Amino acid sequence: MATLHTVNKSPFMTQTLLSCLNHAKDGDAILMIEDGVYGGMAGTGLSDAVAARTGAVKICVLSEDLEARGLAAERLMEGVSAVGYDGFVDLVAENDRTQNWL
Amino acid sequence: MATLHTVNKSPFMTQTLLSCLNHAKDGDAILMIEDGVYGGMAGTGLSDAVAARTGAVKICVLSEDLEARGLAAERLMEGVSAVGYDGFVDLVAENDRTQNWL
Amino acid sequence: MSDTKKFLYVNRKAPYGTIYALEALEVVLIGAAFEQDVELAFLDDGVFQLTKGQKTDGIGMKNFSPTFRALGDYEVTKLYVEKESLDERGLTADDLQEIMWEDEDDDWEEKPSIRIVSRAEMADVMANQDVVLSF
Amino acid sequence: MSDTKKFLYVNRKAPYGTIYALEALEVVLIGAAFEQDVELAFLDDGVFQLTKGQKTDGIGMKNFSPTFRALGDYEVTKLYVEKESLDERGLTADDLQEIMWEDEDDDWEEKPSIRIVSRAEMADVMANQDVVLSF
Amino acid sequence: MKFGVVVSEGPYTHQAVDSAYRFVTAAIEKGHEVPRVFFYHDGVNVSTRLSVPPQDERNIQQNWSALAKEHNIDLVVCIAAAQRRGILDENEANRQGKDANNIAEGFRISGLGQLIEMGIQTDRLVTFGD
Amino acid sequence: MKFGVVVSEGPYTHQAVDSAYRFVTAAIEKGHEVPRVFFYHDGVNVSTRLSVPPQDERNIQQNWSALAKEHNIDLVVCIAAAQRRGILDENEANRQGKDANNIAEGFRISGLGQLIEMGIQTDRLVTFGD
Repeated sequence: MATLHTVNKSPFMTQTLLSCLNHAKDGDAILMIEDGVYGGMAGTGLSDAVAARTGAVKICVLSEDLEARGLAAERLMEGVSAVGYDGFVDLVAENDRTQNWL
Repeated sequence: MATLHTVNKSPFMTQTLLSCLNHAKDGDAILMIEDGVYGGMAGTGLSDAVAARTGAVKICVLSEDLEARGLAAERLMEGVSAVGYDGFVDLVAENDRTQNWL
Repeated sequence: MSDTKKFLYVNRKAPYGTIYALEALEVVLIGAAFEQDVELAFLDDGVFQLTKGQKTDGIGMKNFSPTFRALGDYEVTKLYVEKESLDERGLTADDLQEIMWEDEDDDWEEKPSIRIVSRAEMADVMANQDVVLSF
Repeated sequence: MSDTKKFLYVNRKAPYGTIYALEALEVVLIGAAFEQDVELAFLDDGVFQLTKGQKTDGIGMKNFSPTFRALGDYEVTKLYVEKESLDERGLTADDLQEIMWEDEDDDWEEKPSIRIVSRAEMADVMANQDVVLSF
Repeated sequence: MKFGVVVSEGPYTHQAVDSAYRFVTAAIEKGHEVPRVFFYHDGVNVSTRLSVPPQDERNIQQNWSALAKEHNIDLVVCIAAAQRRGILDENEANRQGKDANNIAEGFRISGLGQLIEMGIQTDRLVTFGD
Repeated sequence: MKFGVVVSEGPYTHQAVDSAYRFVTAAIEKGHEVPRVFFYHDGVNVSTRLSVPPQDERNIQQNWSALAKEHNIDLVVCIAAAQRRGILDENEANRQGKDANNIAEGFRISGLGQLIEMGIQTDRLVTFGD
């Protein structure tokens, strides 16, 4: 009984990603989309907070949004993977519910 | 040559107030309006950051917005004062420019 | 899957600055007619929706906070409020409205609808749903 | 007051997630015709607007980042970018587009429009304006 | 599987409705069903047929109308949210004494009950908003 | 003093346009002039005459139209932002081949130059947005 969480806001401007990380349970998945994809970058002021959960929670970013913003997949931190819209659909189907952190 | 800064977002959800505090100069004024008024409350996780600037910067909250949200003026931290829309107008006129932190 | 689903309405935004809190409440009221299991979660700035003493004359908007007190009549009786969110904002349970419901299975005794929960308990509430609607 | 005013366009939001960055650029382009002193400030998530290599085919939106390179033709040649904002986001000047302008007073030499400034310098830029437009 | 989708923000201003469009397209391509998309909050503004985006940009309303027609998706616009924001169909315009309506083909105005019903009748619900 | 005002968010969804209304009213009461209000981004949606808010709520469009009439305020709606979002006057509707228009009395559609001009001609500029 796992949950897919989506986060669509920049973690540098809002508390949304942190709140999501604080409520996601082990075995859940988090997908960063839209301006949320910045949360997956390595070497930022927030990387440590995300890295602390990459073991217990599956953390992904939407590759189309990453590419639009000029960020190569190599910029992602270890333990964070890029998926396309088809992967987004699979994540929704695989998890029992979706919680969108707006 | 002073600036009036306005902040209309909750400091618990966004970085806007912090960014404004980081750029306001001594002698400037900051007016918190709309959801921004929560930034003037005493005893919150952010009160210290605001209190650190109350000497050098004039910090006000819009009383109509404070009242709407059920917060009595007594909840404001020391050094932060409530003004009405007429006070808002005066602040705009008294300062040389207005910068709205959206 | 049973005929009844568990619906959670997640409220994370302050009232009045944006319309989400008001329009969320409109969904809750309509949804009550569908006889599903309904719970409300208030965390982050959502806890500000429940403060008492809201007076909106000065901003020309409708004060919708009394509607929360009517939720009991719609059999919406579980309003989870996160303690950590209150703490960070310098709020306590005393700053929130009293919202009661009458328990027909317990001689119509009045009981509080607001339940202050820890962040870990809130995560449990969230993980125990069929449908999560976020506002 | 002189006939010419100093206009600052403040960009604090990332591109594509919302339209503010694009519609700010539309104001800058129109404003250039008015022969005012124009400067642009990029801080907080606004610095993301200037990253190179943006490819928007996958999201079906127009890539407007090349427009920044045309600003020099409109005599918009001062793009202040805050170093602290870059640092916090793990970005360096190398991650940003090269944006040049030709200085007609200096034998049309190509000069960079982007000026990386400290937070304190950004505060000085902001305090030196007649009109501040925020996006 | 059956997916229900909620769109909570307006066109062009937020990416939410673009993300929703691509998600729905991808879901259908993978063999899932998307019987209904519900437009709430500023999402109702997606349904105006009076929008005239620049020629080099996507036409969000037309893309949704076309997708709905091709895959038989029920595009429901919340009536309460629509009234506040000035989205009307012919019936509503008449009923409210307004001299014009602006809803596009493929969208229909209905109540919030359609959102709850979608939550009950689908296997997953995904919201795109701000 | 002369104040210019920019409204950047839509009606009902964000408080910005309500704050702007109260600010303009207070400024005029104190003897200042507000020659123009410029509606940009989703702010253009304030100008639709098709809005039907609940009877116990404020009517934002009507309040602005009345205020503008009383104090001779030029309410300018940005044409580029309006076209994307489906706000049209009669001329624009004809020019774009649309069968309806929706702009309310007291608002006029014009270019972004009006925003710059307002910045040049007023003593202070205040933006209400998100």
